[in-house]
Amino acid sequence: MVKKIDRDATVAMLRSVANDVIANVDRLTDADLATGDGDHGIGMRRGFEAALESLGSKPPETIEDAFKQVGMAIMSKTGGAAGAVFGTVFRSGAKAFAGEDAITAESFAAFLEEAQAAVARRGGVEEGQKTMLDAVAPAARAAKACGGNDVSAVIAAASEAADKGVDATKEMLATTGKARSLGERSIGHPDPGAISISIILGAMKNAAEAS
Amino acid sequence: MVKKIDRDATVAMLRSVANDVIANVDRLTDADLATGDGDHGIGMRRGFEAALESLGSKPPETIEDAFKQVGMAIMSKTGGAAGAVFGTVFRSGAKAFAGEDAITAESFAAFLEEAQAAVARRGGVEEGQKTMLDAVAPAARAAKACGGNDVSAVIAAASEAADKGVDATKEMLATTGKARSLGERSIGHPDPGAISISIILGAMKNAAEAS
Amino acid sequence: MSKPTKKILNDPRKAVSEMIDGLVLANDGAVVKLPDHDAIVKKEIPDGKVALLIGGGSGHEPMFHGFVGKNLGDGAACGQIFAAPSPDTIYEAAKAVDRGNGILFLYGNYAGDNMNFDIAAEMLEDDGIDVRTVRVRDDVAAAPPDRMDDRRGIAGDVLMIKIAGGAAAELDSLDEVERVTRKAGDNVRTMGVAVSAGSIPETGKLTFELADDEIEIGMGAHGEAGIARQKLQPADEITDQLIEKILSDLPFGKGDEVALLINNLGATTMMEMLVVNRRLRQVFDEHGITVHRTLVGTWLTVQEMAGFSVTLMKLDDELKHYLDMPASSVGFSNM
Amino acid sequence: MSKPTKKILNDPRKAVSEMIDGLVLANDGAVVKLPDHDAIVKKEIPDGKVALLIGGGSGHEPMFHGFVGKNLGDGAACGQIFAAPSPDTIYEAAKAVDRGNGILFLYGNYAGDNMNFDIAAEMLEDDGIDVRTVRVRDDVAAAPPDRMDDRRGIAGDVLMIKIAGGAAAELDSLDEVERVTRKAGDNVRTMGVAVSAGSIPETGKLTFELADDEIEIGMGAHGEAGIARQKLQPADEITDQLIEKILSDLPFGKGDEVALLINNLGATTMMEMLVVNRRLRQVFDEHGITVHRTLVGTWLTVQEMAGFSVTLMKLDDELKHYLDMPASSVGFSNM
Ligand SMILES: Nc1ncnc2c1ncn2[C@@H]1O[C@H](COP(=O)(O)OP(=O)(O)O)[C@@H](O)[C@H]1O
Ligand SMILES: Nc1ncnc2c1ncn2[C@@H]1O[C@H](COP(=O)(O)OP(=O)(O)O)[C@@H](O)[C@H]1O
Ligand SMILES: [Mg+2]
Ligand SMILES: [Mg+2]
Ligand SMILES: [Mg+2]
Ligand SMILES: [Mg+2]
Repeated sequence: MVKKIDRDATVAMLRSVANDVIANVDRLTDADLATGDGDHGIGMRRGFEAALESLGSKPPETIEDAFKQVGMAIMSKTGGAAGAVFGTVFRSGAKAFAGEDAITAESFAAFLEEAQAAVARRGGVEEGQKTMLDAVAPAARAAKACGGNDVSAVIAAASEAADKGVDATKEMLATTGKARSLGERSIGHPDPGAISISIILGAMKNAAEAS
Repeated sequence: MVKKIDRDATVAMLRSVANDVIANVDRLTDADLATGDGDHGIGMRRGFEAALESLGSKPPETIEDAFKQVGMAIMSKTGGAAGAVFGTVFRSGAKAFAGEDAITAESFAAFLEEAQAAVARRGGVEEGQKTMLDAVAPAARAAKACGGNDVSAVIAAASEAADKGVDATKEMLATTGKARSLGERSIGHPDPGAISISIILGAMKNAAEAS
Repeated sequence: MSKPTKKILNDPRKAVSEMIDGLVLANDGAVVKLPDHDAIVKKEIPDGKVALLIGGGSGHEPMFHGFVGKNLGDGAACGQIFAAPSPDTIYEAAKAVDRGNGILFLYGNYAGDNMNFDIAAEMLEDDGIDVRTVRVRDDVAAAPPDRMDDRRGIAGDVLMIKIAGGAAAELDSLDEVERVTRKAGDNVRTMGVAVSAGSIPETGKLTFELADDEIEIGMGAHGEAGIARQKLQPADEITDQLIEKILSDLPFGKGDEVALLINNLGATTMMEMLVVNRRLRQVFDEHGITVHRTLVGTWLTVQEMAGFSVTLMKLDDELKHYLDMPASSVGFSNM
Repeated sequence: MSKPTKKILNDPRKAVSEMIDGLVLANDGAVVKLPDHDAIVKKEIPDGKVALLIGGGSGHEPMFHGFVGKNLGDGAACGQIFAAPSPDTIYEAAKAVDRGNGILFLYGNYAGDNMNFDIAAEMLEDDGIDVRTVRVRDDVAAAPPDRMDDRRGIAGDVLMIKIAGGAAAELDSLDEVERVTRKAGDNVRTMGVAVSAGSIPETGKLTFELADDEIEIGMGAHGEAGIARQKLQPADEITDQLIEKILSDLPFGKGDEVALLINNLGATTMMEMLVVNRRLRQVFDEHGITVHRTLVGTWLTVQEMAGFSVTLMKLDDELKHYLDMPASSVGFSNM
């Protein structure tokens, strides 16, 4: 059981998130080729390379800063829909860690809730529209439902829920973003952004378990 | 032995020339693809379709007219280098038949000589530059050398010489027209315009023998 | 997956930045690039001018950044290939074109562009700058007329930028520039057809697959699905299919005067587009529609995609005035 | 032989005639087609004007017939695809643009064009009309400098027509128009590279074959062979290869002011051409060459061929004056 993830472990966790996203660029490209314009992989790579660069060149003083830096890097380097929504996840979600010197079970759940609300606002989307929100929202609910003070359990629950969320997007009809045009033809394909959320939470889970 | 080809037989001969050229469009296309821009076949088809149309809509009164009409049709519908030089062959060559009511061995040889001179002038070419002149010129010489008064023998001699001329163009380096750019790479390929001359004389030979 | 077209580039990951350097140079001194952002700004923008900022993903050259110029955009914020620019790039570009009389944002209606431009607009409003937004939503294939907000912006961009650029050059108030631009937007409709796909250099993958005898009607400007995948047909039949959908959408009808734009998505020959133009005019004659002005060319591309789109804008005297103003930029041949 | 690109046409044998109908309509009333010939003539040509007649094979759209317009050609004689127009078409077009002050023929140096235009010129001289001929021979890949007459005319056509059009609009004597146009011709050099072939619709066959990793340097505008077939290389290396040959040919050097034109042969993206532009400027900087004016776009195409060419023209004040005159036509975006 892991109660807290301190600042250095958080930075390490965010680095491994970035590395995992970057390692999955082809998977994300192929997913976006099936439903969108094929740039999600390279966009996420640009964003998370910039995040690594930012964490390296300006070591964050707090956990909030670490998430904010990652969010700023994504927001300014990814571009497209993903830049705005993934930037928002980290930038807005960061507030949950304000003043805290470690990630706890509670603050991690708050991070996901904050992210969910901010993405829904920014993207003008609800659940069921086949976006990354369909991975973020169930993850946020699972984290809250998990409760307790084992942060690694909370992250694991969120990760598992996000994976299921990805599966669920396969059955959804896209009504926003570039996949919208596919109409019925979007069914059967998972949402690329949701896959990215599952990669991100999966990397966090592994990092938390290792800490 | 055939001494004369009268007006009606001339028109029939010119029709069969046109039909043979049209039937060989793909061969001419492929030859021009190898050394030029690939339009020689369709250009010759346009010209000789117009020639057929002209012979049909305005039956020529004389042999000279028949050749002139064909020349005019080619000149105005073929376009490109071929339009000018094949139009010239028939238009300038027609003079050899002025005032005659049938093609004779002598006038046919004169037709080819006239054509050779006019093409050399219009095209600014000499023999050996890998053009249709390299079929016309040997044909003109063979016709003259053949002599006698068997017009079909004269045409046959010309046709045979033209065929050999085509073969000879394979070894030549193109120095005019679109094939010029190929330089050494033009060697090995026959000249498309020379092939057209051999088709034309071959059709004339067959028509003369049948008459 | 079939091979994408060969491209003459250096490092594909640097393609956008090298392209922007080349574009700035192609403007022969009339524009500058912002030091730390992929944004292009006109050198001479008069004080007090209503500023026009355009932008969007790259890879559609000459759209958008090729339309910064005389009586056109004052600046453009450029994203990576097929990706909206980031809020900070948009923000900096907006600051650079701002002359104290407000800024009009004009861009295509895509989730990515909307979010990024909105974030920048919020930042600018925090600075006390008046920002208005008009989103081009001309693609009739993308959604039915009762869901205009779900429509994508495609080649209608060209006419919109032309008119907004003219209006922003002549009119003194942001309200007025916005009004004219919205009117243009309300009256423009586009639909396209793709005959082969384009690819993003960095992935090297075609964004979709079409069989040798297939076309896609209503294809979007990033390879988004259209409304029908069908066999290749004669030009007149394809043209009829596109124009019937366009005409009935606004609808356009007897007595209307229009601007017509036929846009090459990349690899289509002008010969094909002119053959299409011939058929369009026959249809217009049947419907009593007259063409005030025709544009046939390459303005909004999708990399090496082959295909074209047809755009119609219904004109009144005001729109005609701004459409007819002289303009020049790299994308308008600069002649 | 691999498959040619799908094209959106009706009967391929009618493509040129339908294209011309569409082109005339795209001019929005500024030009007419001659009744029985594939020729396009400006409606308003002032009496006493020196006439400029351009022309050549079709299939290169917008070249040539897309450059009849304001301060450009007065008329164009159009051939079939890749085939020079016939003498009668040229003759009728010439008669239609003649305003009693002589005619300049301006076209690319090809055996077919030379013969057909010469025959027409002889016919016109029989009618007592003064005809002068300038042949564009800008392709440095076609022959060494001591055999200028063996050089083909390629994208230099664009700058030549622009300058001849301006000169013919302003100058009163055919001698003078001819002199200016010849000067432009003496100072223009072009070289291109093909990355894939085009096809003639009526044959459906690509005019040459290139392997997936091959390019051809110096390719002609009808698929005529170039000077080297080589592996695809980074843009900067290809650019260097082209520009070195161009610069050393005239030669261009320190202190020269030039017009630069990067022409899309058909299916190349503008992104690629802008990346090339970036490299060209680095080379010019090294050589002390300044660019007065840049044009990057699609002017002389070879159907769906992918590739581009680089044209440089050394300018003096007179050439600059005519190059900078406003002009408009379908091929110059008409904006
Ligand atoms: N309106 C939206 N709200 C939330 N997420 C969105 C929205 N539109 C798109 N997305 C997410 O963005 C992903 C696409 O990202 P990406 O391909 O990088 O951007 P783009 O769609 O601009 O090419 C989608 O898979 C989806 O998860
Ligand atoms: N200067 C010339 N003089 C005589 N014949 C020529 C000349 N140039 C080309 N030709 C002939 O024309 C033929 C090509 O005809 P065609 O392909 O129809 O015209 P183009 O070369 O204009 O495409 C060549 O094969 C050659 O025989
Ligand atoms: Mg995408
Ligand atoms: Mg040919
Ligand atoms: Mg995108
Ligand atoms: Mg030809």
